[in-house]
Amino acid sequence: MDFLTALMTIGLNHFLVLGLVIFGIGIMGVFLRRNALITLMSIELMLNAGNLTLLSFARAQHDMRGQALAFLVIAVAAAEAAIGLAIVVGLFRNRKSTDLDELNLLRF
Amino acid sequence: MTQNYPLYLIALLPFLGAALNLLFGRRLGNGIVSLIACGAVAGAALVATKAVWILGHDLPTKGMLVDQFFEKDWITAGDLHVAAGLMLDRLSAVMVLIVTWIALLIHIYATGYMEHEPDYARFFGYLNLFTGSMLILVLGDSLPVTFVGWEGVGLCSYLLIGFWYQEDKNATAGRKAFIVNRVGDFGFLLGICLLWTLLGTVKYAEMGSLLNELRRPFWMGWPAGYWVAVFLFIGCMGKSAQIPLYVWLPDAMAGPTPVSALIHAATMVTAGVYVVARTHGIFDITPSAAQMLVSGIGAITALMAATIGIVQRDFKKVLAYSTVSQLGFMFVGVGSGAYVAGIMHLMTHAFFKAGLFLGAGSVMHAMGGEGDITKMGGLGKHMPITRWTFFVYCLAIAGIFPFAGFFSKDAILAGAFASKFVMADTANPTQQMLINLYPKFLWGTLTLAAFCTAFYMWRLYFMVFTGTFRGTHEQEHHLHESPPEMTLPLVVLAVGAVLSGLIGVPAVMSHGLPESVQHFTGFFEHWLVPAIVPASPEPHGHALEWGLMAGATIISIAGIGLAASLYRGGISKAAENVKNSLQPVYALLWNKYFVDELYDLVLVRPLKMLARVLWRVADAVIVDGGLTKVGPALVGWFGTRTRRLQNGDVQRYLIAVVLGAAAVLFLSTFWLPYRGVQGSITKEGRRVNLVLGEGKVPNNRLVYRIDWDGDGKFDEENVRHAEKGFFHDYQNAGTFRIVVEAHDPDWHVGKSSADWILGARKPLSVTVE
Amino acid sequence: MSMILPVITLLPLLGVLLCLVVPREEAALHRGIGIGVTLTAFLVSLLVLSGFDPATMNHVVKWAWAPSLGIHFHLGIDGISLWLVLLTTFLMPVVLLSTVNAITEKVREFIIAVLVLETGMLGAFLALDLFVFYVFWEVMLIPMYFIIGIWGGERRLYAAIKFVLYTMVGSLLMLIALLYMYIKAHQATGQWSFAYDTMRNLILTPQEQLLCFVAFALAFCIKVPLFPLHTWLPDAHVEAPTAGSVILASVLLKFGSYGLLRYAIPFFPSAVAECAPYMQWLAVIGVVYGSLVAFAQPDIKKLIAYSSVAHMGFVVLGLFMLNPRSVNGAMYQMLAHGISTGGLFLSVGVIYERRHTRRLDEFGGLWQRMPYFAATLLIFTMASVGLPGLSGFVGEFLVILGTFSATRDAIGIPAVVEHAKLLGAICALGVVLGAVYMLWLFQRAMLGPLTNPLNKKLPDLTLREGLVMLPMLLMAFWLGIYPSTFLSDIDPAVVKTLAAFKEKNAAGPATDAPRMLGSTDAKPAADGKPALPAGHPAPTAK
Amino acid sequence: MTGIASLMGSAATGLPSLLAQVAQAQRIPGKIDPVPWCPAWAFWVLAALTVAGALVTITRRNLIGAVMSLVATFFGLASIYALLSAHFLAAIQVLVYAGAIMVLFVFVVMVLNREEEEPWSLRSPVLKAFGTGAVVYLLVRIGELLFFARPPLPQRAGTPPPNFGSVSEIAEYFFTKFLFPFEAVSILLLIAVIGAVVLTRTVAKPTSVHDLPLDQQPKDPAADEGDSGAHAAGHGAGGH
Repeated sequence: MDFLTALMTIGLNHFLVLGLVIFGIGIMGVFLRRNALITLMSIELMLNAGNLTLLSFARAQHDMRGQALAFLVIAVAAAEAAIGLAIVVGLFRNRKSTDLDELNLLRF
Repeated sequence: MTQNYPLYLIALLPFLGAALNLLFGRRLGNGIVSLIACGAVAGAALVATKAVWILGHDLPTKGMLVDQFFEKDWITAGDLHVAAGLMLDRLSAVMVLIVTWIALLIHIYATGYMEHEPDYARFFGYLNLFTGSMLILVLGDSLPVTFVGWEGVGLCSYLLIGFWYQEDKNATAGRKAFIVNRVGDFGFLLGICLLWTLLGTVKYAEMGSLLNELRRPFWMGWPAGYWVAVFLFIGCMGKSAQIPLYVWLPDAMAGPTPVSALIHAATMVTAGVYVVARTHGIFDITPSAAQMLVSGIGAITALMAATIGIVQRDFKKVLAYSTVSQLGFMFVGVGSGAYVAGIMHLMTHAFFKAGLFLGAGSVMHAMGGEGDITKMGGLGKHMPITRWTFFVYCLAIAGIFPFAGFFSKDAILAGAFASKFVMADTANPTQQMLINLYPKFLWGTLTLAAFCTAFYMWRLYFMVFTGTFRGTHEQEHHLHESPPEMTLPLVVLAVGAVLSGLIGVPAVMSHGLPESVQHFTGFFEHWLVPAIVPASPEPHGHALEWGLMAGATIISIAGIGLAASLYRGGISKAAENVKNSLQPVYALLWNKYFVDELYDLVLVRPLKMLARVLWRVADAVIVDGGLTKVGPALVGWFGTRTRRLQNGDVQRYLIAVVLGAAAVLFLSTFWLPYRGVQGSITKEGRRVNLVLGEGKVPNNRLVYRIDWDGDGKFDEENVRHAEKGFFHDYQNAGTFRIVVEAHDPDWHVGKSSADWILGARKPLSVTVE
Repeated sequence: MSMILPVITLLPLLGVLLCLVVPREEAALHRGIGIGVTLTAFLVSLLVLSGFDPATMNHVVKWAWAPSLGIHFHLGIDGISLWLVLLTTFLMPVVLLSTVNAITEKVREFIIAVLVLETGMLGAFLALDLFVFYVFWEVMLIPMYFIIGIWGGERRLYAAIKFVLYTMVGSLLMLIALLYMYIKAHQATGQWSFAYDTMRNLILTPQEQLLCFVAFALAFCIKVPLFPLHTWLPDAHVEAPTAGSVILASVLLKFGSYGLLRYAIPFFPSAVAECAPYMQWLAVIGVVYGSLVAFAQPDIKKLIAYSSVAHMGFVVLGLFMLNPRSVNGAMYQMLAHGISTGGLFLSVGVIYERRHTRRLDEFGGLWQRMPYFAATLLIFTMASVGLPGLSGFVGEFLVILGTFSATRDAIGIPAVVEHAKLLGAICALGVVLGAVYMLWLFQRAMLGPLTNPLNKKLPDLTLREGLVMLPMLLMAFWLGIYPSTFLSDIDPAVVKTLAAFKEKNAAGPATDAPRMLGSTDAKPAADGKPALPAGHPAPTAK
Repeated sequence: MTGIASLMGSAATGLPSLLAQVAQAQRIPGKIDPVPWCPAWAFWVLAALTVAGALVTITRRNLIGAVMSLVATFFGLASIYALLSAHFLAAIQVLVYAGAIMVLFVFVVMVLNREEEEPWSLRSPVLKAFGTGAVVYLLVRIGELLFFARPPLPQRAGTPPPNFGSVSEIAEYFFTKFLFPFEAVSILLLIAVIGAVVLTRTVAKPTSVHDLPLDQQPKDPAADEGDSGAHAAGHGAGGH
């Protein structure tokens, strides 16, 4: 079985690596962009990458607990998005900006 | 032979009186206060007399009355037991009688003298407290118990000197007395400690049999006993005002005059003499360095204080220096082995010096508190009782036959003259000569001091009681004889000053008298010798003894004559002329040899300065600064540098997390092969064993390629590390470079020992023969 | 099983609960609760004395607390802790009574703080389990922090934080050492235990002993405080309210010396042998230095604080001379210092309440206005100076004598007695200096002319203040006149402690692994076989 | 220590060469499950969609564009969930994420209505470059480990049972074993709702004078009489 075959025989490894890649993109989104909204979206990306990993292992183990956990993660992500957006709105109201580079009131 | 007797009553009665007067005295009237005070002391005196009677009558010479007033020991700590015990033997009997009866007289005197004092009760409370403490001092059966009284009288002295505390001067004088005495107590305390260390007991009765222990050499070539004696004597110097700790006594005259009479003349200041006599076994130990020290200090103090006394103008100052001087006499007595003479002088001195002070009090009472003798004169006609009793005291202190001072002083002079000091190294002729001359030196110094004594006492007498009055009219108008409660003690003491010497007449004088009379005239000696203290040294030959007596008397009369010629009928022109012609000497004496100034310069000021420097510099800057500034400064320095990492930039935090994760991954995966290419080589002939990873790399984790001969081609490929490592048998001798490549198949990281970046700590190579 | 000890330890906590249910405004009621509870605790604590055997632990209780970790609520009392416990319970009602006028703000909180403090102090004195000891040790810290920080003077926060930081530095090191010993004891016995007896019988190697001793000693010496670690004390004393100063001086400082005697010295004989000379020298330096610095102080409280440094120097010196006389003296000095310095602080509180200043130059000639107060202050001054017949003398005398005569006892450590005579002499010099500064204080405050017009109307002691002073005065006399009451309980315990120390020292330090005292004896057993398993290195017995 | 120092040195200089080394890897993954989970094309297409969507999300200057591409990513992910037999979750993903949450994002973007001048955060660029490198390194190395895992990652053979991932299966968990977290999450959501309200409310109109800044509070307490009822009631709650 050569490398190509391995590449095309879809299994657990593929999904995990995909999750990893999405997670990495999320991280880079958080620290490379200056807009708070993009940062929030990147966080959603990372959460989804985690979910993908959970579901992959659930599929591999035939275990529903992974899916249940992923469900909880979605709920948490929803709460996080609500609060995060509220904060962004509040920030914008006060500072007229969502620019993370300018939010330096508490910064040394 | 001991007998139990409730001796505690003697000390307890005055204490009770003190407690009553101090706690409730302000509510009681003066009459009740004086009744309590005098009654307590009178009770103590009666109990004491009864006890002494029992002691003298029922018990043998060495017998003593004892009393353990607590059931348990006073202090118990490990092997240290200090009993709260009192004892009355013939030596303490003398002291107890002196203390109680003279205290009683002075209490009575004080009821008159302090009549108008608002703090009447407090005064008598202190006075009773003092009497009780003094009795503890003389009755204590061990050094610590004595020390309790010793400190107690020090406290009372402090309180009474500063009795009129509203004046800072008095308070300062009291403090000075206490602190100087504390310096002495430092020595006393160390003496007690050293004695206990050496003997394991501090009880007088148990000490005698152990004294041989003290003969062992201890420190700086001197025997242990010498050091005990020196330490104890430092205490005595403080309490009995000897050089160099005498400075407090003249200042102590700031207290009320009865206090000066009781504490600073008759009783407390003689405690040092008592302690030396009490512990004479320690001072007697040969070589007699301790004795030489005691008598030498005493002689020099006697002369120095007497010379200062010559020029003083304050009535009580003159008497104070006289006291210091007389205490010096006593120390020469006890220091040269003439204990009987020393103790007897203590007794006679208690009579006449208490009387002198009370007389001074009487005079100052009449003068409205004025103490400057240049402002007095001609008082004799206004206050005859005071004058004539004072006359008797002056004769007694000058040592005129047959007054008490004659016998006691003469005994001291004779004892000093005849004393023998023994030193360890007698081979040195110069030293031996000096030692032989030492008694003569003592005698000479004392004789000179006696001359001065006679002179200044009679100068005082003439200036005060004869001539014409030199004070203001108002004062002259006010002059009167003192009330009977003041004159009565004066008369009683005067009788004592005349008669008390008669129980200590030298044998050479009583020779040939009837047996019963001899028994009386030698009573004092028989009372103390030989059971309590050793016999005094006596000059060889009656002629010499008579000669010494005559010499002393002539000297005294010469002093009186000189005083009379200069001061009879007021301060004569001649006296002024002498003063002017000897101006530098006068200034020196007038300023008391500048000793106070010297102490101030050498001790007090440096100490104050040191205290300030320690506080402001050592404590505030170095110690406190060191701990509270340097530590926080380090933390602050670290914090200001590291808080940049915690700057609140979340993006940066995330980068830090990612970088950290990457670093952990990088280092952990890289480290393993790196360790894996390090190894140790052992040889067995031509077989070379190679252990890689040094136990830090898990077996079977890495795969290796090994080039054993350094030719660039790997001899072994894809091998794993076994328990014992690798081995290779070389075919021929030589030095070979070994190259190892470690590979982590999981993380796909490889490392070679030839790698220039991460080479092994030392290149692997082997030399085989 | 006698319940006295847990009762007196936890009774103040009951008082705290009572205080919590009483409305905040009822200040008088709170005071009443405080005094009532502490007084009850004092009376109950007196029951300890019946049938007391000083050489063993009395009234022992041992309740499981966290048995899987070897932690037991284990209390007991012997001759060493007896009088310190009674001193604590005795002082608390007195102190609370003294605060009636001084503390008028946040009374409830103050009473609660004092009650919690009492629980902490009693627990720490009584603990026979080192974990319990550490818990109570830290419990003490917090109320004291609040007492200084809330009811204190102007720089109270600085002083409170300094106090806490100093104490914490030491106690955290002690905790580390404690845990280390806990682990080592497990290695030696196979059981997890914080019990005092286990720890005392545990023998470590010399290096381990040294490190653990330094950690313990640092904690205790900061508390004492020993010479270079003392600077928190003047600040804390000056800023603390009167009650805080009294508790601090009378009881809290004693934990340092108590800890040294109870824990640091018996646990680590080989380290003590090594460190004792240094401790001795620091102690005598503290005596002289404290006295000299006290002499320069313009502030009465600061002066007394530095005098505490000097007095506690005596205590530490006495402890590290390691002979029964000096250790007895140290114990006695602890009690005496508690009474005399406590009394001095109470006296300062009296004039501070009247004048709101503690500067010496503000006073002078107060005797004329306040004779009873002057007498009280004089007695405490003299007790502090060490006048025989008052509390200070016996302790100082025993310490000096014990130091001077240390060579008489073969404790087995020559280094301890090397400079005994010199140390004793310097220490005796401290007695002289003590008189210098205390009399100076007394003269500046009480004697001389009454010049300051503000002082001309000062009232003398009130009845309440008299009630506060009276027990202290009686104790000062009792301690001075009849020390047997106290020494007869202290002495057997001290002798036993020193004998145990000597035995442990003679057994020698462990060579490599920790062992228990007596468990691996190098001597062959009765049947002639060696008690050690083969190959085990024999301990180097001296 | 020298070892660590040299390691550090090589970390700086040798990072590119290391990456190159990894890229050259010719390795065979561990034992692969003979039954593929899904057709290769389906995975690769969806994976490409998802990754592309994620990349676009974080690189778009236009916020609406970013949100839209994120929606696309979530759709792709939902499909991948379906490939993983998580049908219910796939539906939830579409409903909650692509629907609710993303609508919220769109709303916020619209409300704020703000174009960025410079999309990239330019503070400490060097650090960010290093961070990016580190992420890439981590991705590559961890991906390598995951993909070529040896021994293979543990998994159960065969396809999951038919009702795997169904609503009833998940419900079974949530009403038995996972009841507590389920309730906890519901409370969390409630808190989030309240929190969002509190955070976004306007305090433009204070209900009490005490809500005003100090310098604007009326000096005379009598002037406040008319508002005292609102004062008492509204002091704690504040909001509308």
